[in-house]
Amino acid sequence: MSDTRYGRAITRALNDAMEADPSVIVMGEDIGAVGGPFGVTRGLQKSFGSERVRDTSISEAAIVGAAVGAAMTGLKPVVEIMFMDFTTFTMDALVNQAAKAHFMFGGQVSVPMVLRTPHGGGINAGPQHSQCLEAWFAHVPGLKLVCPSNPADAYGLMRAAIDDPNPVIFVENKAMYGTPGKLADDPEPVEIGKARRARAGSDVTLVAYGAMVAEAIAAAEVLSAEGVEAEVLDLRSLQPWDKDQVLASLSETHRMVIVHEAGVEFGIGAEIAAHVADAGFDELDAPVLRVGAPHMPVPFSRELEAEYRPNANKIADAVRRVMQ
Amino acid sequence: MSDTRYGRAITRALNDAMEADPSVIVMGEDIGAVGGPFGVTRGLQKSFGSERVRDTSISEAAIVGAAVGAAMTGLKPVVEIMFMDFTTFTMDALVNQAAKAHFMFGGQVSVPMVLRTPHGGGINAGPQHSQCLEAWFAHVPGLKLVCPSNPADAYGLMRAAIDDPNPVIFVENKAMYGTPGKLADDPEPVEIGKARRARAGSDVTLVAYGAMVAEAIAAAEVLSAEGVEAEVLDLRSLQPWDKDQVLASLSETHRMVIVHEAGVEFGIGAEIAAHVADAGFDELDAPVLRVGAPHMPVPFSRELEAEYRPNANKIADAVRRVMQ
Amino acid sequence: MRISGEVMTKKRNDKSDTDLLGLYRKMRVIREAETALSGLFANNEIPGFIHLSLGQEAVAAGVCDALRDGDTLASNHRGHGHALAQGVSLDQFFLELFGKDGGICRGRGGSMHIADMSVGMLGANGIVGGGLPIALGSALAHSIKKSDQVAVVFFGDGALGEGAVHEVMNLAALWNLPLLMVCENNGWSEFSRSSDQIRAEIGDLAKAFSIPFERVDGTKVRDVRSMTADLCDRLRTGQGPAILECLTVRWHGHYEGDPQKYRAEGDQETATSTDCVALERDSLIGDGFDAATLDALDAEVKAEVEAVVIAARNGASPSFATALGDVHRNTIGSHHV
Amino acid sequence: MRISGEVMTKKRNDKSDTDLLGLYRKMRVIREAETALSGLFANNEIPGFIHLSLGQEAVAAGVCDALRDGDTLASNHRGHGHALAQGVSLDQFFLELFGKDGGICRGRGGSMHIADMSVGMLGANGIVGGGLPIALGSALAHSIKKSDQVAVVFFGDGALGEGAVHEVMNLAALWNLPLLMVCENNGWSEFSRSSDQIRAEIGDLAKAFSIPFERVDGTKVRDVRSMTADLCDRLRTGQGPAILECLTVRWHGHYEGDPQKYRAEGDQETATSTDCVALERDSLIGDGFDAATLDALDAEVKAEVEAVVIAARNGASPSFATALGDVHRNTIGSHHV
Ligand SMILES: Cc1ncc(C[n+]2csc(CCOP(=O)(O)OP(=O)(O)O)c2C)c(N)n1
Ligand SMILES: Cc1ncc(C[n+]2csc(CCOP(=O)(O)OP(=O)(O)O)c2C)c(N)n1
Ligand SMILES: [Mg+2]
Ligand SMILES: [Mg+2]
Repeated sequence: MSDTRYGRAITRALNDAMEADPSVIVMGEDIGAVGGPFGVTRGLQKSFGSERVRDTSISEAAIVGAAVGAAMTGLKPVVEIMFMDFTTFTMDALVNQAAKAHFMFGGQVSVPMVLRTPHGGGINAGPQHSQCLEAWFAHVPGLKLVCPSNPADAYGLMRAAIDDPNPVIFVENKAMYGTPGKLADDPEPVEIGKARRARAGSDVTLVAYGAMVAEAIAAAEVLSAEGVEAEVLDLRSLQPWDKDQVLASLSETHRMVIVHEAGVEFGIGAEIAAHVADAGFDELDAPVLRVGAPHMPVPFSRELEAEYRPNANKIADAVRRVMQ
Repeated sequence: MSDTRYGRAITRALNDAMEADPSVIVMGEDIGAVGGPFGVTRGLQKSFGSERVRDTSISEAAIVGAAVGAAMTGLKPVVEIMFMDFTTFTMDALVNQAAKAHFMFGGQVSVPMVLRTPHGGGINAGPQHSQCLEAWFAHVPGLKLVCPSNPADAYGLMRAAIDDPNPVIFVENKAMYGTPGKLADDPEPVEIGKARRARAGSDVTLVAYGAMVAEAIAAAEVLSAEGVEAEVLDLRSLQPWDKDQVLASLSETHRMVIVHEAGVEFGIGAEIAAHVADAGFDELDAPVLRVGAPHMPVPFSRELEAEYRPNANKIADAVRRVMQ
Repeated sequence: MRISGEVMTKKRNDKSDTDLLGLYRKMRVIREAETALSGLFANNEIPGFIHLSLGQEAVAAGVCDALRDGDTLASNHRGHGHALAQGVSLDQFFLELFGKDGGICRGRGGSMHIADMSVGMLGANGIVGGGLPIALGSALAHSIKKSDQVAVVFFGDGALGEGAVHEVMNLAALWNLPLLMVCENNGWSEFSRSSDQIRAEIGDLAKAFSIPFERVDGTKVRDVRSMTADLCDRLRTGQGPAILECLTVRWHGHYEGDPQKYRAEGDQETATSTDCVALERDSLIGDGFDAATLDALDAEVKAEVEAVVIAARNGASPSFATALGDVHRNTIGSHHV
Repeated sequence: MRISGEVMTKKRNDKSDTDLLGLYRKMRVIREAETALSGLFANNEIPGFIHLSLGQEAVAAGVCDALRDGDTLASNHRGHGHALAQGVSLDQFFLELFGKDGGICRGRGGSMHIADMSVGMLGANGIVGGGLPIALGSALAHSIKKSDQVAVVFFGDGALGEGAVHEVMNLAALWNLPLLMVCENNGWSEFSRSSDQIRAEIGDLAKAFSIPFERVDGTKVRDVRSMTADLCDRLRTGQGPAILECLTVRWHGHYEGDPQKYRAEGDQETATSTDCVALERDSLIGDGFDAATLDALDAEVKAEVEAVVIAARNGASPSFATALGDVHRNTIGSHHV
């Protein structure tokens, strides 16, 4: 066990994967010498050279498209898109090419690539540098989608994403890069598709991912003092997501609140709530609530952004509603 | 009243809007002399000239971005994107520019533009020419989103979309262009955000839009013979959508099935089901079901595509499940 | 890595007799296959829509004939010729177009998505310009693996409207990749003259990016072939990318069924008056091949296509359950092509 | 239509005294404002991140000074200078950077999203290359309305990596639009030399698209101004788009706080040794302006900025409820800017 941080754990995963497999390459804007604006690829170019740790022009569409072609030709590219907001340029490559190639070509080929990108607010980066757009990717058959909430999972999910023969969108939370945590000396991959019970509880199930896991736990601590024990599930994977564990928890608690930083409307939580309203209907003792951002662009100013983002207070309030 | 078709009703709406307002222009690939591959803009260039009915290069990103700038400078552009699958190229212009400008610039400016595009299968156009991607746009604050199910609504929603000061995504169904229907001699706009009761019924509410409205009605007829009366709501608008009417119907029927051609997972129906599982929870007597496409790319072959698409049979089956 | 495998004809750079006949045969196969498809489509036997490359056969045949095993190829919506010339088997090709389980994509892709990893064919593409970034990445893989393989991409003159195409030119040049970009300039972008859509000549763009550029008469299959071979020789020795423009003619509509009202009086007649297959046949006669040999070859190809069509028409339909289970590649198993 | 309104200084094409002082004043305002911002940012008073254009003031001032009321402008992430030179009020500018309700965007946008429709400023942009399609559309609107207005867009040398930029060049040329594309070539694309990212010279691209191209020394404000004026004269008479490349220097890091370890020894010193504001001051002295006049102007600008900063710092915070109610423009009401 050693101390690490969310961002450094990803760096280490990239490093270990590149060491283990010469077909792993890393590409992106300014990811080489500088290691990207958030420093996640820092040191890699020094270790693995500028062929395998490759700086690109500001050409998101071509870079992600190139990753598709490189993956089809035997490499395992990991592409950094500097802010998730810029994945707008990569939709064709991801959706029409990467996601469909395996199916559309009759299973002949796979596209083992990873797209890493940070989402989320908290640093007043404004409306074009703070979005959480993961719901788009969850809707696209052929893509996998993960979002770690802590350094150990960040490491383990990255190793699993690189090992996966399918295209994986790896969503990082930019406000969490400095978040500390422990990492095993010889850390293992984390299976894609499995949730993690972050806190045990019997009265209500909180389903969260990314930065909201910590907020959900904080809310649970507050609620505990009020006599309500919340179970917190960290989804970790969003596509596929762990329906079994979510339903199993519901069948213990009979109440559910779903939390994410992304907008509530047509967000990830909608699918989870909808699934629960079908497969879990008989277990439900209260409305399924969702806590997330309101339907508005991410505002810039400190006050506006603080009020915009979901947090432990809003989660606790939602739980109080379902406990009534 | 006169006879028309889905596609021709849109043509007429474009024509009438261009006649009424010289700031309305139409742009797209091959939309001029030929009227686009589906003929929706046929005749417009003859009437309004090649300045206002403007053929473009194959440059979806720049065209939609140009619509944003043109809208900011006083025009009302209507852009055709030939297949919804190609909106992948327009995401930056739509999401980072059009959707946010009004909010992000403090309310100074609006972006009165319409993006028209056909979604859906039924013509064996294969995985890159058949997708229903509307859930992406519903998730983006600042965009409006509509999808008509018949010629009269196609006309009325197009007029409303062009009149709207905000960017509107106008989703057409390519298998429906030839669908016949009536149009008033002096047809009115249809208010964005209002659903339409397409069939009255008291036992279960079917919520649908686009091509699935007709399938839902067909299912309702079959069910009627079995003694189950289904109310069919045609959403028409997906963002904003008519929560009030959906909940009002639920409070009569206490059962709901949501239907769309798009993939079920993380689709439009997820939000509706999730909202119902919250605000409508106390009215629910049965699980909320969704009928839509499975989580796979749209396959090419006739048999595969036919099995892939939702239809009246699958809807009726779902209703039978909730009636148990 | 499975990128390698059989090809329709041996690929050689010399111009021996078999080689010339093999080259001609490629064109013939495309011509017969697409002529058959035109009829089948009109007869409502082919689902979806198809874009035929009739008139353009010499580009596909000439380029692909100059490639080697292990080279990779990305194509576009008008990709039948590219696929067949690259060695996709005729029966799997037709089975796919009919939407059958035995099709090269198991009936899931159709005309716009023919791919065959066993011959390095990374896929036709329904997205204009979509093949270029893929080919760029494939060239990057060749380069990182220090192989002397090349990646080739076909695209149309209309594709220059797409920004990603320009991004690819820049990156191919910047990274000095073994990427051959073949522009099939047939003068058309769907229903419009490409000159009404694109203000730049591709040669001038190539120059701006310092990419070596050649233009050939794309109806002369030998010129296409030898120019491709020359350019690939350069690419294989690490001299960076190249752009090849092939001037060619589109005989049919943009897609089958296109009434082509936009086409000026006589334009189509002018186009079809240039027949690259007939031209090469004449050259072969001039080279001393006798007409009987060529007639026999033509007849053989025709018979083969007819037989394949009959078999494909009666192929088994794909299973939905199998398709549904194939959205992802299973995590356990090979990670590479 | 509200695109029109007050501008900071009267815009004229002649070079009268007030005009030269006005031009100089624009640079001074940018210099003082950004110098103040640099300190405020280091002091953690400015939320988010900011990209300063210190060293590049002459481009913004020179270009915008040549524009007329009703012209439109789209900018990029390094857009403070463009906004101020175009006439966004200094107090609304600072209020926005502090995230206050009185800000030009009511605190919702910040540094990368300054827009002011009253001066035709269609917005800075957090998306590299994002301004170009918008400016293209604005030029299209000018053209369709048969006005003689022009649309101008600023972008950096690194933006040539984005495909949409090339799409815009093509369409501007194809449609012969009054679009002036101003490339601020500071040699950098974030932490990299642009020459490590872009293989083409913008002048060569312009040539490929047959777009008139000029390159000026972007540290000479008068050259920038007069070249812009000349190009705009052509644009206003329907002669189509133009591209202007301004060679300039980036004094600070990519964003404030950037440690710039990637910058070679002495590179920053070389950059800051070219001071476009000081250069123009020298020119004015050479023209016969006395130092006292200029000192007074400098002091006045400095004092103004200081006063504005103090006021902005204490501005009222925006209301969340108001923001939430402003996601859409209400359907009832004006549909135009
Ligand atoms: C991104 C995208 N936009 C538009 C289309 C529709 N489309 C298909 S082919 C085509 C014209 C292509 O012209 P060109 O590249 O010259 O190829 P050609 O058809 O002449 O072979 C268009 C507009 C598409 N398939 N993809
Ligand atoms: C689409 C997109 N990709 C990447 C970025 C991150 N980014 C911001 S500025 C910049 C460099 C821009 O260089 P240039 O255009 O030359 O402008 P300069 O910063 O030199 O003024 C990058 C990569 C972005 N904002 N948008
Ligand atoms: Mg063409
Ligand atoms: Mg720069």
